[in-house]
Order: sequence, then C-alpha cells, then structure tokens
Amino acid sequence: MYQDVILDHYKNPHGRGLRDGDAEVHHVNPTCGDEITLRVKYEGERIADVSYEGQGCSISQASASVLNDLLVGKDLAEAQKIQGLFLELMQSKGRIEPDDAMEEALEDAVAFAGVSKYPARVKCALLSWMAWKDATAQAFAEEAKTA
Amino acid sequence: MYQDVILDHYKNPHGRGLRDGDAEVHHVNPTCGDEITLRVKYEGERIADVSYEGQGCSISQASASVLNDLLVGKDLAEAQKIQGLFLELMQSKGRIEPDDAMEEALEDAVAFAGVSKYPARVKCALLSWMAWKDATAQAFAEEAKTA
Amino acid sequence: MTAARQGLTGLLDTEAIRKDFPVLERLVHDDRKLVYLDNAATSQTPRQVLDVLAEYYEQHNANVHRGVHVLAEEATALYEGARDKIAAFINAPSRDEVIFTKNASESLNLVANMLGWADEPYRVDQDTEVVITEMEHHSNIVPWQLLSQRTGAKLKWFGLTDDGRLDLSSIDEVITEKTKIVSFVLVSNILGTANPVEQIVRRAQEVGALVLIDASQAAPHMPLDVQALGADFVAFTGHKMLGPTGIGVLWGRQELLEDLPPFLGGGEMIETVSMHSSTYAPAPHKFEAGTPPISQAVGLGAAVDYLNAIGMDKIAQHEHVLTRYAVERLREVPDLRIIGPDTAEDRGAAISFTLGDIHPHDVGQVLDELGIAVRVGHHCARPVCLRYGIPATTRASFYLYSTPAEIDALVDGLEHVRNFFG
Amino acid sequence: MTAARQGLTGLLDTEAIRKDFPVLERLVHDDRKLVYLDNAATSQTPRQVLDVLAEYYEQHNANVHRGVHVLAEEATALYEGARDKIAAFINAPSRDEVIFTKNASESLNLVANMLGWADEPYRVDQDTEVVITEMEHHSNIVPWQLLSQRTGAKLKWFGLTDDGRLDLSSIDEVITEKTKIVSFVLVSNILGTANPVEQIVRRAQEVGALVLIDASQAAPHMPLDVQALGADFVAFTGHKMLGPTGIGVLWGRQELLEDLPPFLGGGEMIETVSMHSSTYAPAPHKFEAGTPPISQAVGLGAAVDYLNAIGMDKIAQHEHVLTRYAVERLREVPDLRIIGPDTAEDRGAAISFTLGDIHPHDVGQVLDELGIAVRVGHHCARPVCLRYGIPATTRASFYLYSTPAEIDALVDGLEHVRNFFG
Ligand SMILES: Cc1ncc(COP(=O)(O)O)c(C=O)c1O
Ligand SMILES: Cc1ncc(COP(=O)(O)O)c(C=O)c1O
Repeated sequence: MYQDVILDHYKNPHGRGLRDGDAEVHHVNPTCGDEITLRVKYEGERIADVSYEGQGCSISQASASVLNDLLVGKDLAEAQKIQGLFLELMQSKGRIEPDDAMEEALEDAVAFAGVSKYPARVKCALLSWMAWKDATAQAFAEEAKTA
Repeated sequence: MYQDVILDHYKNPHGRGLRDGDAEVHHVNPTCGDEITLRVKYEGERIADVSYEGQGCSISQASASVLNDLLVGKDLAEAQKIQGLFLELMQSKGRIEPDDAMEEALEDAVAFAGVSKYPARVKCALLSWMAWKDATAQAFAEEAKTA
Repeated sequence: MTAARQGLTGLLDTEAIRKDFPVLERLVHDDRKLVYLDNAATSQTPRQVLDVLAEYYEQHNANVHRGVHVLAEEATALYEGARDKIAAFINAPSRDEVIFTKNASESLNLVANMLGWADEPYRVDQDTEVVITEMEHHSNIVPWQLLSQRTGAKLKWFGLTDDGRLDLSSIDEVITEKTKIVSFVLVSNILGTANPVEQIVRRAQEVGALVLIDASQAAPHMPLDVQALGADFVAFTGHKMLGPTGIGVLWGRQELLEDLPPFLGGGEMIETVSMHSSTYAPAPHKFEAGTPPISQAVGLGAAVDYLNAIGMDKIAQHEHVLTRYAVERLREVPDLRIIGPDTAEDRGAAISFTLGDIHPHDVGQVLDELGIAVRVGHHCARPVCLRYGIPATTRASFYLYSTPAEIDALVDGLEHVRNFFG
Repeated sequence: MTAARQGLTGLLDTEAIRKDFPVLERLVHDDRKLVYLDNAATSQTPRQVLDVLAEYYEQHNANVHRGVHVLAEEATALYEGARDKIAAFINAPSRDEVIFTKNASESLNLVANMLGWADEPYRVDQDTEVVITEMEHHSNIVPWQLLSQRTGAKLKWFGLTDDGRLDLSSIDEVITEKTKIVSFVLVSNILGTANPVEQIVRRAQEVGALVLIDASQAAPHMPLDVQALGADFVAFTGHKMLGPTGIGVLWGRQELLEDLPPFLGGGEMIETVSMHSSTYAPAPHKFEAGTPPISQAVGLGAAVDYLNAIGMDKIAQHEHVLTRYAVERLREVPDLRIIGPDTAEDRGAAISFTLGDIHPHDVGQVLDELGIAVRVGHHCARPVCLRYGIPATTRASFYLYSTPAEIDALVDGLEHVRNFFG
C-alpha cells in the first residue's frame, strides 16, 4: 500500500499551506482524527489554486498533495471527471487494475489503487477530495449569489 | 417420574374439595398455570383438616392429595418437620436416595423423589405445600389477633 | 396411516437434510431417537453454520470496524458481509437498513424506545395510541406496556375470534388518527395463525401510523420480502432460523432510521464524542452500541446461505404439507382440541392443542419419555390462553427437517399419554 | 535485549498455553506469524471454549426455561450453570445477582435506564447529578449523556492528570449530596490506568450515591471480587476474557435489582402477563428479556473455567511482568511517548503511545505488514485524545498468551516504522 510515490508526496507535499481562496472548508474523519482545511481559488471555470493545511496519516496527506498536482490549472469539468475516476478507483476494493487510460488521467493518484483494498483507509485517501468537492460547491454558490 | 403411587393419587385424590377452615389461600404457579385453593382447620395445635380445590398437572394434584394424607391429624410441629423434609427432598435434584427413616416420615411422598430431577416440575410438587405453609401462618396470625 | 403418509407430495429430501444436523442423531432417555418438534422455540443448527462459527474463531476473530490489521479487516468484512446476506434474504432496499440486535425481543424494544424518545411526528406520548393484538408474544406486549406506562400513551389491541384469527371487524375504531404505531405478529407462535398483513398495513397507512411486524415465526419458514410487506419495521431472531443464539435483526426504513433517536449508547454507534456532547454514526451503526455479536451475525449469514440453498419456497411448501398431514392426524386423537386454526390454510407449522383435561405438563413429560420434544405452557403468549380459558397448551412445531414419521410418532405418543392418564 | 528478556521471572508457560489458541498459529501477509497485541479490543478463544460451544449445538441446543423435554432441561442446566460459574468467578454473594447481557455496553446502558425509570431514592432526574470520568470508554459516556439529556440530570466528571491518572483533588465537589451514581472504569482501555476504587467508593457511600464499575478491562486480567470492590454494580464483557462475542455481564446488588424497574420487556422476564398489565420475574430474569445468548453464556462459563485453571493471580502477574518489560523496551524507541502511566505500577496491560508525528494509522498499517496486530485510533475514548491534544494513539495490549518475544517484535517493528517514514 505504501508506494514510493505516496511516501514521496507525504514527505514532500506539493502546494501545502493556506493561500488566498474563494471558499474554505474544514473536514474531519472522526474515526481517526484526520483533519484538513482546504481553500479553492477559481478564475472563471479554471482552478487557479487549491491550498490546504492538515494533519493526519500519510495517505490523507499524500492524497492532498496529489490532488493539488492534478487539479490546479484544470477546468472544473475536467477536474470533476478526475475526481469521479479517483472515487471509483478508491471504492473498487482493489478490483480495478489501472489501465493506461486511467494512468494518464490520474497520474500519481493511481498509486492509491492499493489503498482501496483497505476499507479503513479509503476515507483517508478521499478526505481532501471530498473537501475539494465541498469547497468548489461553496465557491460557485457564493458566485451565484453575488452574480 | 410417574410412579404408580403418584398416578393413583392423581386419579383418586384424597380429601379433595373445600370444607370448613380457619384460613384459606389461593396459590398460582405462573409458569404453567397450576392453581390451588387450600383451607386449613386447626384444633389447637392439631391439624383437623386440609381441604383443597385445584387444577393443574398430575404432580401438583397428586402432591396435594399426599399432603392431605400425611398432615391431617398431625401436630403442627410434626407437620412442619414433614414439610421441611419434603422440601429438602424436592430440592435435592435427584441426589437424595430416600432411606428407611425418610420413607417412614414421608410415606407416599417419597414417590416424588424422582420429580426432584426435573427442575421445571419441582414447583408443581411444592405448590400445595407452600399453600399449606402460608395458610397455616395465616390461621395462627388470625388466632393471635382474636386471642 | 401409512396410506395417508404415502400420498404426501412436495416434501423436501429430509433424509439428506437431517444429516446436516448433528443433534438429530441424539439419543435421549438411553436409547430413544430424538423427535424434535419444538422448532417454534428454537431451531437446530446445521454443521454448515457450526463450521463457519468455528472457522471464524480459529482464523479471523477480531473486533470489528476501524482496525487496520488483517484479522480486524477480515472480521469486519465477515460481519458486514453477513449484513449484506440478511439484506438480500429479506429483499431490503439497502443493507444499511439491517440492524443487528441480540434477539427479536431487543429489536421490538428498540422500536418502542425509539418512538418514546422521538421528536414529532413519531413521538409516542399521552395523546397518542399504540395498537397490538391479543395473539402477540410477550416480547411484543411488554415493551408497549412499558412504553404506555412511561409516556401515558393508550395501549389498544385486536381481539381474537373463536377459531384463532384476528378479529378485525372494528379495525377503523382500533386504528385511528391517534395511532402512532401498529405492531403485530406475522405468524403466531402459539396459534400458528398467519395474519392478513395487507389489510392492517392499509389502514395504518390511511391514518399515518407506523407498522412494525414481528416476523420471528415467519422469517425461518417462508420467503420474506420487507418491501412487499409494506411495513416500516420488521423484527426477527436468529436462533429460530438455523442461526446461533444471541443474534436478532431489526429492519427499518432508511428515512426512519435517520430520523429516530438512538437507544443504547456507546462504542461503535457514535460519530464523535466529547464530554459535553456526542453525534451519532449513520444507521445501522447508530443502533449497534458496543462490540456487536460478531460471530453470531456471521453464523446467521451462514444459516441464510443454507436456507437459500434449499429454497424458502420449498421449505414453506414442505411445512405446509406437513402441517396439513399433522392437522389431519391430530383430529384422529380423541379429546384433542386444536387451539388456533384447525386447517392448514393461512397458518404456520406450529400447532397448539389440549388433550382432554390432561395437563400439558403431563402430556409433554410423557412424550419426552418417548423421545418426543414438544413445548408446553403458555408459550410466552399468556393472553391467548386467557382468551380461550385454558391454563396452557401442548405445542408441536415443525421445520425443514421434520418428517411425516415424526408426526406419526407424535400421534402414537398422544395415544400413549391418554392411556397412561386414562 | 535478550539479556533483559532472560531476567524475566513470573511468566506463564506460554508455549503450552498458545497451543490452546488455534488463531495464534495463523500466518498473515503470506508467511508472517501473527503477533496479536490487540487484546484490549478482543481476546482470542481457546479450543476448550470452542469445544464447549460445538458440543452445546451438537448435543444440547434448546430454548431455556420451562421446557419439559431433555434438551430444554440440559440447555437450561448449562445456561444456569454458567451463571453459577460467573458468580463464583467474581465472588458474588448470590448467583441471582448475575445478569447476562449482550456486551458490557448493554450492561452499562441497563443501569443508566434502570435509574432513569426508578422510583425514589434511586431516580435520576433534573435535580440530581451523575458522575463519570474523562477516561471512560464511550460505552460509559454516551449512556449517561443520553440519560442526562432525557432527565435533565447534570453530568459531571473527573478530569485527568498529565500522567494519565484521575484527578481526584476536588472529589468532594464532584461527588456531592446530589450525586445519584458514580460510574467509572476500573482499568482504562486506552491509558491502562488502574483507578483507586476505595477512595471513590468511600466518597460515594458518604453521600449515598450508587457506584457502577466498568470492569471490562479488569475481569479478564486480574482476580475480581465484587464484594471487596464495594460497588453496587459491576459490568464486563465476554469477548475480552476468552469468551465468545455476544455476551456481557452485569452484576448488581440483590436489593437494588429487586427495587429497580426492568429495562427490556418480553418473554422470560415476566411473571404473569395479561393485556392490561404484567408482573415481572425476580432478578436476574427480570432483566433478561427474550431468548438469552444461551450458547454464549455457556461459552463464557467455559472461558472462566479456563482462566481459573490457570489462575487469575498468575495471569495478573504474567501481564505485570510483560508490561514492565514493555514499558522499559518502549522507552528505548526514540520519539515514542507513552500516553498514560509510564511505569508498570497500578496499570493494566494496555499501553498507548504516539511515535513522533507519524500518524497511528501509519504505525498500525506498517506493523500489520510485519504481522503485528495493534489497534490505532481513539479506542472509543476520544475525550482522552482531546485531553492530551493528540488525534489518536497506537495501542499494544497483552494477555495470558503474550510473550516477551512479541514485545521485542513490536519494538523492532516500531524501529522499522520510524525508518520507513523517517
Ligand atoms: C473499558 C471498556 N468499557 C466498555 C467496553 C465495551 O465493551 P463491549 O464493546 O463489549 O460492549 C470496552 C471495550 O470495548 C472497554 O474497554
Ligand atoms: C412470535 C415471536 N415473537 C418474538 C419472539 C422473541 O424472540 P426472542 O426470544 O429470540 O427474542 C418469539 C420467540 O420466542 C416469537 O415466537
């Protein structure tokens, strides 16, 4: 389960730290105490930044770092596709063997395929992704209100 | 468990029917619905009569008949000794093999020794005896009051 | 007798089935083969379930949920896998609607307590009514008596007809706008009666009352489809359906389980706890405080596998054929009076009767000496005995491994009882 | 390391004992021998208990009480015999003071509910107070939170000192004339702390409060004498003391059990039932609604036989020696911080710790890959984590079959964890 890719992201997280954003959320995994505070910054439909602070296990921390790598700079629609794919992979109970197309879409995130075999850890891997989804919804709700 | 003695008493109960008495009690075994109404009549310390009506299983009915046989005509002290002995026998879980002394004291009641092996039935065998004890207590309490 | 027996069709291959049940080989009173006709009290357990139990303890035993070690993950997968099996067995729309309890009694009490502590519109209080029936098991009477004592709600019930059926003639007066819940037994454990679910559910829905069905004597014996029943809650118990003791089930509709408050508090049922307050996990965990009956749930899953392999339809048919045969043969016994429906229609495979004025304890005891195990007493349904003016009954009850020969043995035994006390 | 290990005296013959536990032979992750250090979550089950369980189902299975057939009588004798064994094990003055529940959580909820529905002088209501501690298992927190929400009673608690002990400095302000019950853990499942019973009981008795002791982590590990404890109720759970899942115990003083109202209603707990009202059986049956966990009680009886044969004194000593060794060895691990008492005095054999800022989930997972099973998380005692400002801990916990070599494996494993994430 602890692929080198995951350990690398854990030891050297990408984009960590809180920066300016359109919306901020705080998510907690009550069963293990993993926490994340996450902000999203949009330029139109384009993700300008995802910044975060958190504490937790290597899986939740590395996953946030991978998320930052993957989503920043993408359009919302594309990001949602990636999020959906990652969710599917994590819920596969180890049954999905990532193919080339998936590797291309998920890049480093395919390293989490092994985590999906451990039900107790799937929530850790998903923590930042759920936070991102939630923050995005809030950002656009804000925008709709002010528009 | 169904000794001929028991069946005989069941089919031809001795002293059944309610007659004049100093005290009357009604006892129920809630787990099986056995019921007895029992009256005692004392002449001083001497048991002049134990009369009863009831419904229930052969064990409870035969036991009342045996009680009538054994106790009527006895002095209270002697009756209490017999009652104590019978109680001991019934609570023995089949571990007491009645000896000559016990047979002499309990007469037909030793036939219930086998019943003591069946916890569910011990209460049936004791129903009338508990009723008698209770009625006796009441009779003497009455007497104390009126004395 | 043999003529009648030979005409029976639709029976299961009991010779094969009985080999799975070690206890059926048991000799009692020295040399008598056990004739086990006490299945409404508890069923026997097949080798297949015992093997699963042993394997659980020998290979996978751990506490469930949140563990990151192999055993904990295996135990969790087995426990939650059992939930999947039960959900499929009763055709639940969602696995999260299946709550494991310790027995049907806990399941029934759980609903009574949820409603006692609920907010509107579910709350049972002094202005509301609760409806049960006179043929309920004590486990579906006493929780409602306690609830009504503690909340002031009025407890009402359907009475019984002389032939052992629910008297629904005044259903509109019994179930009213004040009714918060109607709780009734699908198949009576004492009378054998199978009740008309649809009519009761329809009326309950008309007035917006919830419906709880006690399926303790149904789940083991017939296909059970909680969606088709149309109830809000269904309770049953593992030990009557080839499972271990110590496990029961409550199925409840998801929205209700979300809205209703928890009952027992503790580990596993929480989301987060501080000394000042706690939040609760989503159902089913919200209602499963503490270490659950893990191996028992796994064992019940194995029991359900076993039942499915034989087929609930076939089991129901087998029992129906047996019951018809039994009713016929019991009618031959002089002075025998069946308490409950005296045909095999709309009834389960438990038959209660009295035998002249021989007390059921004596009937049961003499049958036992012949190796025949029946139950005697009020069968935890004393109001039924009161209703029919009897202290108790003798009850014979069948299951998938029961045979016509065992019914013949019972009838012969009853003849012996009559002669013995005659 | 080997030097330290060789000096250990007072250990049990674990080589012989381990042969009784099939699961300890289990290989995990292909070829690693299981090192099971998760005993505070649940214990493993010896062959002797499994044999008794199998024999129960293969020979004696029946519903208990009131049956007049052989199986019913045997099952009843086994079930009630188990009660005798438990009563003797905890030195209860009377067997009728031993109530079987499904787990410790139900036992604790049972007391909370009894008191919520009790008459004076026991009744918990808005003018009264309930006292617990900050180191309780959620199962001894949430029932009291629910009770206080539902009755208006005030919930108070003892805090913790920095070294993981109860802060009793203001005991006279915490336990007052308004206190109806003080409920606390004998040995903490997260900190390992063994609490000073006498001081708390004395103060509770001064003000006339009842005392409930959660002995879930004590009953498996040391001689337990409910009379010596001086408490009114003692709760524990079968699966942590070599017994099956699905069985718990509540011991309570006879007068209290007589005076307090029932909790779950149903079959077995009644004396007589009519539609209008019911009366209840004497304790313990009053508190055992429905078909009890029969085989589980019998299995727990067998577990107690097993424990007695080894000797609770010897088990306590074995664990004490192991704990001392473990504390010593864990101190060698850089960045390791024990949460709870960091000596072996007045503590049980569960040791929680953090390892630098490596998350316990990661510690546990990497240990698991080495075959070492520990528990990680808040151990159903989240207030303790809040108190010490940590999200979770890793916990190793020992039992009669644990060995110094397993502790060495743990320490080596932790070194590996540090290198892995270093
Ligand atoms: C101290 C303590 N109390 C209560 C419990 C609850 O026991 P159970 O889960 O068996 O109900 C546990 C174990 O989980 C415990 O360690
Ligand atoms: C109809 C019915 N309801 C409820 C119960 C209670 O089941 P349990 O004793 O397993 O709680 C029984 C069985 O005893 C029953 O037959």
